[in-house]
Amino acid sequence: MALQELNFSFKPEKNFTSFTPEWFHSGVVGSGDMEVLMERRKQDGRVTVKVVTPVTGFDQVWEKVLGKFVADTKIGNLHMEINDNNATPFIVHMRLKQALFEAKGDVES
Amino acid sequence: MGMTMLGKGRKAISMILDEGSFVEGKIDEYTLPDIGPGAVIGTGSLKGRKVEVIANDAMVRNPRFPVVYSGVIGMEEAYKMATAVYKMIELDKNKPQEEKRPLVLIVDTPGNGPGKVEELFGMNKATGAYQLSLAEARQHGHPIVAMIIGRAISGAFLCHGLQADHILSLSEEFQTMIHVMPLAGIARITKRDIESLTELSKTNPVFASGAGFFYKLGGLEELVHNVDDMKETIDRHITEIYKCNAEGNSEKCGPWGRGTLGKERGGRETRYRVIQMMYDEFARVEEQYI
Amino acid sequence: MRKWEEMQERSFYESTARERAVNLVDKGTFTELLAPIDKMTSPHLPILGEAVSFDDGVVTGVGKIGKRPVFVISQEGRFIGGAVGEVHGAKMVAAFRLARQSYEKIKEKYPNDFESRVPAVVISFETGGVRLHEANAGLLAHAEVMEQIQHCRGKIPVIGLVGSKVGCFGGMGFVVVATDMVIMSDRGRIGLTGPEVIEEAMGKKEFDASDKSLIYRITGGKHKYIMRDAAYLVRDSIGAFHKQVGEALKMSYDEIQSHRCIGSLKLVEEQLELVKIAAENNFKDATDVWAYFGNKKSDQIQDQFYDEFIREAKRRPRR
Amino acid sequence: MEGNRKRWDSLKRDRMERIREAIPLVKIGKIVEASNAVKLLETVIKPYDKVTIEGDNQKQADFLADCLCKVDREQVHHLHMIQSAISLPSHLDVFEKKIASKVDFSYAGSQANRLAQFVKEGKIEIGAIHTYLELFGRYFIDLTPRVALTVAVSADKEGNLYTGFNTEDTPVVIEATKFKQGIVIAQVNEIVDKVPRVDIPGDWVDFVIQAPQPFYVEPLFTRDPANITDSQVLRAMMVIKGIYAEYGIQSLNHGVGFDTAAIELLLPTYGEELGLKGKICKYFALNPHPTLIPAIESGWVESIHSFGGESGMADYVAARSDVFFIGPDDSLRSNRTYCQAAGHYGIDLFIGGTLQIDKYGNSSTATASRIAGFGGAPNMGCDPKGRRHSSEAWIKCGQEDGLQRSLIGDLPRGRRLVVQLQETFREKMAPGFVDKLDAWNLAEAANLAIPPVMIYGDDLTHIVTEEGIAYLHKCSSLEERMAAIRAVAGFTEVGLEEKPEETKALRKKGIVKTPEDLGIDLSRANRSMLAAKNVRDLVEWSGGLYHPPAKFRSW
Repeated sequence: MALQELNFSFKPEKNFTSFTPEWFHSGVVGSGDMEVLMERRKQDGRVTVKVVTPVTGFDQVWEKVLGKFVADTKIGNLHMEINDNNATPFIVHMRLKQALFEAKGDVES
Repeated sequence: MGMTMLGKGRKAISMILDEGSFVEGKIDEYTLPDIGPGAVIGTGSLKGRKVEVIANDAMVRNPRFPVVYSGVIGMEEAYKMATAVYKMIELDKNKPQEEKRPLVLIVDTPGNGPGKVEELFGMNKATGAYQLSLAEARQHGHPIVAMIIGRAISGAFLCHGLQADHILSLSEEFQTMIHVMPLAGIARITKRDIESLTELSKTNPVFASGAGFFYKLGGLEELVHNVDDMKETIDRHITEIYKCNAEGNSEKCGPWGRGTLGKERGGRETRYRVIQMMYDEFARVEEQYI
Repeated sequence: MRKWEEMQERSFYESTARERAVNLVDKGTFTELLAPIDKMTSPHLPILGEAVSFDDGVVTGVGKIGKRPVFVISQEGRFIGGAVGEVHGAKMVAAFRLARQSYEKIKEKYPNDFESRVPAVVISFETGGVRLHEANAGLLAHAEVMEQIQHCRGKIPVIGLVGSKVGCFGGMGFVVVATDMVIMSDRGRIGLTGPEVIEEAMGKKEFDASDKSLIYRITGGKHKYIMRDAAYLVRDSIGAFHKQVGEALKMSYDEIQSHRCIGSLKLVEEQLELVKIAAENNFKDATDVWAYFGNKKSDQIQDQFYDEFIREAKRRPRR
Repeated sequence: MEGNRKRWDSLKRDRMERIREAIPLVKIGKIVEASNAVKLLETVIKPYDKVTIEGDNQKQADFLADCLCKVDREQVHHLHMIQSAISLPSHLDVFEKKIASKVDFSYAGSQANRLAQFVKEGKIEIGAIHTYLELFGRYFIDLTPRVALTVAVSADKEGNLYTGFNTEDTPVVIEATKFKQGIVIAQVNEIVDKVPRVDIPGDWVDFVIQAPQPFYVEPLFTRDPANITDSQVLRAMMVIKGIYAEYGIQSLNHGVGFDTAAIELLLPTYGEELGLKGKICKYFALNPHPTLIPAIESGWVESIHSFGGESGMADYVAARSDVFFIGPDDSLRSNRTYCQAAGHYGIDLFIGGTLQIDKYGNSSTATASRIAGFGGAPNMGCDPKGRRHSSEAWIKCGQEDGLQRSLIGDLPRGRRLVVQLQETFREKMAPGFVDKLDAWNLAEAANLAIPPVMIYGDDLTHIVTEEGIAYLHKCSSLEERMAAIRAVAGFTEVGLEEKPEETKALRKKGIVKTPEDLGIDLSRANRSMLAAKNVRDLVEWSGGLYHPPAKFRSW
C-alpha cells in the first residue's frame, strides 16, 4: 500500500512550443486534488512526467490523460512531477491546463 | 515484572527526593494557591541539592472541573505549575547560574482537560503558559529534568516534559506509555492494520508508541531500567546540564538539543537537512532583506 | 498567481497557504524558502500510502513589511489538515532560527536604525496539530517551536493569524496563544481538544460535536476576541490581515507584546482569575460567558455581522 | 329483509364502528393524549389495512411512526403501507416487527440500503416503486388508504390543521383517505385555540395528538456553497451559456445537488456578465433553496412554487411574497401534488444530477445494494406528451429534434429539455458512465420486474460533463446518440471508446460542444465565480432573514 510512482514519456506534437519558465508550481494536494511542478528541460521536445499517487490500477488512464494534455497544448521540452491525492482524470486535466496557463502568464507579466 | 509506577506520582517523589525533605505547596517561603489538586508541587532536596518538583497525582479529582482526574492536567493544574516555575525564577533571580535551583518534573499524565468550559476559557492558554514558563526557566539557567514514570501522552507530554533540558523515562517493562495516539488509533486514521504498522515501526520509529521509539528519535536522553536508579540518574543529568550551561552550550539541551540527538541516533535526519537547506537558501537572498 | 492587489481583496479563508504567504507581505517582496522545486517531501508518508506534497503542508519564506524582514510560516489545511510532521515542523523551526540570526546581523549592521528594521515572524495557522502518520516527530517539533517562541521574546515580534478553514487545534493551539499577538477573522477557530473527544468525555447531551454552531461559539474568532485571546478581529480578506500585521509592526515591541495573554507571572495570575470565574459560574455555553462580560444581547452575537459586532462587543476587562 | 339487501355503505359503517371504539380515548373534541396514541392505533387499524404515513420528502409523522411500531402484533398485522418516502428507521422497523408486510412508495433516501436488505431477506414485499405523481394518482384509484397517519404544525380542538411552511403531501393524503370513508389521525406540534390558517378543515380529521417532540424535518435542500468544487463551477458555466442562454430557458426545475447549487450561485455573477438577467430563470417549480437567495435578491426570479419548505427559510420566504406562494398568515404554502403537476406540464427544463448513465443515455441512482426510489425526478425529467402550450425554448428544442420528422412528419411540435449533469468520475474514481447500469443487478437481487431507471435515454435531451455538452435530441439515430455520449464521457470505460474523427464530426454538427467551443475559459472555472462562498454569505445576502440550521453554521 505504499505510494506508487509512475513515469511517462511523450513525444511532442510536430509544431510544439517549448516550456520556457525555469519552473512553475501550481495546486494543492488536498483530497481529490493534486499539485504539479513543471520544469523546463531540454529533451528533444519530449514531455516526461513522474506521478506519485496513492491510487493503484489507473496507469492507463494516467497515460491517456497526460497524452491528451500534451496533444492538446502542443507543449514540449517539459518535465512534470505530479503529487496526486485521488484527483479524478478531469481534475488532473484541468489542473494541468490551468497550471500551464498560469505559467505563461507568469512569464508575460 | 508487574512492577509499575503508573499513578504513583507521590511515591515517586519520595523515592527520588531525600527522605522527608519534600515540602508540598511551598516554593521557599511562597505558598502556592490551593487549587489544581492533580498537580503536586513543592520543594525538597535531591542528594542534598535543593530542587523544585512538579508531579502529577493521578489519584485525585478536581472538584471544580469534572473532566480533570486520573492525572489529567486541567486549567488550574497548568496555571499552578506555571506559577510555581515563575516564582522559582523570581526567587533565584539574583543567584549565579550555577546556583539556579534545578526543577524535576515527574511525569504521569494522560492528557489535558477535554471539556467545554476548558475550551471556553482556554485550556490551550493554561498549558501554553506552563510551557513558556519552563522555556524561560531554562533560559535563566535552571536545569530541568523530566522523569517519565507512567503516561506521557500527546499534549500533556508537550506541556509537562518536552520543554525540559533532559528527559528520562522508565523503560517499557514499567508500563510507561509515551505517544500521541496508541497504535490502534493510528491504524484507524491511516487505514492500516495494526500488524503491518507494528512491522513498519521496527524500521521507522516515527509513528509508533513507546519509550524505545522516542529514544531512537532523540525524544529522550536516557532510559532508566530500574526504579531505584531514578534518583542517581536524575542527579547525574542535573550535573550534566549545569555543565552544559556553564560552558555556554545550553542549546545542546532542551527541544533543539534533542533535535541534534535525533540525528545522532539516526531518527530524525530529514529535520536536519531541511534546516540546513533553509539556511543556505536564505543566505543566497539575505542581501535583499537585511 | 493573481496580482497582489487583486489578492488583497480575496477571502483569506478561501485562499491557499501560498497565496496567503505571498500576499501577507509587501508587494513583490516574498521569497519562498524550501519552495516546491526543492521537492522536500515527507520521508514517512509514502510507506503508509499517504499522498505527499512538495511543501509538506507549509509554505515558509521571507518578505518585507516596510523595512522589516518578515519571516512567514503559512500552513495549508487542505494537505492532511495542515498537520505537523517532521519536514513541516523543521521548516517552522528554521524560519524562527533565521529570524533570530537576522536579528543579530541587523543589530550589528544598522546600529542607528535598528528599531525600524527588527525582523518579525508571522504565522498563518491552519492545522490540527500533530500529524499522526509521523506523530512522534510532529510532537517533538511542537516543543521546538514553543522553545523558539520563547527565544524570540523581548526581541522579535511573533504574530499569529487564524482565519482559515481548519482553524488552529491540537498542539498548535498552545503555540498560537504563545505568540505576542493573535489576529483572527470571525471564521477562524482556536481550540485544543477536538469536538468528538469532548463529546466522548462529557456526553452528547452536554456537548454535541455535530453542532457546528456550538463549536464556532466556543472556538470561533468572536469568542476569542471577547476573551482577548485574539487581540484583533479583522474581516475575511488577505488585505485585512496584511493591513493589521502592518499596523502591528508600526507599534513598539512593548506595545505589541502588551496583547499577550500568557507568558509572565502577572498574566498567569490574570488568567487564574478567569479560571476562578469559570469555576464559580455554571457556564453552559459561550453566550453565558459573553453575557457575564456585559454583552446584553449575547444570543444575537453569533449572527452579528462584522461592523455591528466590533461596535457593540464588550470584551473581558483587563486587569 | 336487511340481510339480503346489497349494502352500499359498508365502508362508512366500518369507519363509524372503528371510531366508536376509539371514543373512550378522546379527551376533548378530537384530541387524544400522546400516552393513548398506541392504543388508538390498535383500535382503529385492522389487519390487512392499507395505511398511509407521512412519510414525506421532508416532514415526518415521526411520533406516529414510532407508535405504529409499538402496537400489539396480535391485533395489528399484515398492513400494506403506502407512503411517499421511507425516511426513518421506524418506517422499516414496522416490517421487522411483522406489523406491516407490503409497501408502495416513491423514495427511500437514507433507508435505501436497509430496504434492499429487507427485500432480500423477504421481510418486505414491494408493491411498486412509483414517482410521486403516480403514487398520488393511485391513492385515488386502487391504493386508497383506510387510515392516514398525518402530521401538522398545529391544530385546534375541532381538528382544523395548520400545515404551514411544510404542507407538502398532507392535502392529497387526507383527501384520498377521508373521502373514501377512511380515518385520519394527525400528530401536531401544538394544540392552539385558533390555528394561523386552516390548511385542512377540521371535519376531514378524526383524531389529533400533540406529539411529545416537534416533528422532524430534514434540511434536504441546503447545499453549503463551501463544498462546491471547481469542476462544478465549470459545468454550471457550460449550462448557463450552452443551454439556458441558448434556448432562453424561463421556467424550470433544479434537482437538488451541488451542481445545480453552483448554477444558482453563478446567475448573479456569470449570468449577469452574459447579460442574461430577465431572459432566463424567471419561473421555478422548486423548494426554497438557500443557494437561490443571491439570484432572488439580484432580481432574477419572478416566481417560485414549492413542493415543500426548507429549514431556516421561513422568515426569508415570508418576506418575499412577490416571489413565493404565501398564505394570509404570511407563511409559505407548499404542496407537493400541485408543484409536481406544475413541474410536469408547466416548465421548459428539468436539470439534475445522477449516479450512473449508460452508453445509451439511460440513467439511474440505484446500485446493487440500494433501493433509492424515484421521488419526483422522472415526472419532471421527461417530455410530457400531453403538453399543448408552446414556448420559445420548447419550440426550439422540438425543431432541433433529429427524430421528430420521422415520427410525425412536418407538423411542428416542441420538446421539454431534460438535462443531466454528470461528473465523469466522482470521488474515489467511481465512474459516472458505465457500460451497463447497476440497476440491472438491483432488479435481479430485489426481484423487481424492471430495472429502476430514473430517466430513460429517449427522454434525455442534454448531458453536461466537464468535457462538454452532448445535445442528444439533435441526433437522428441511437448510434449517433451513443457517439455523442462517448464524446463527453471523459476517461470512463464508455468515454475510452470515443473515436476522435466521430467526435470531430459531431462538434461540426453542433451535437457536441466542448468548453472551448462554447467560449468558456477554463482558467476562470473556479470558486471565485460563486456569488456566495459559504452559508454565512447566504445569510448576508438574505439581509439576516435566512436562519440556517446549526449544522450549517460555520461561523
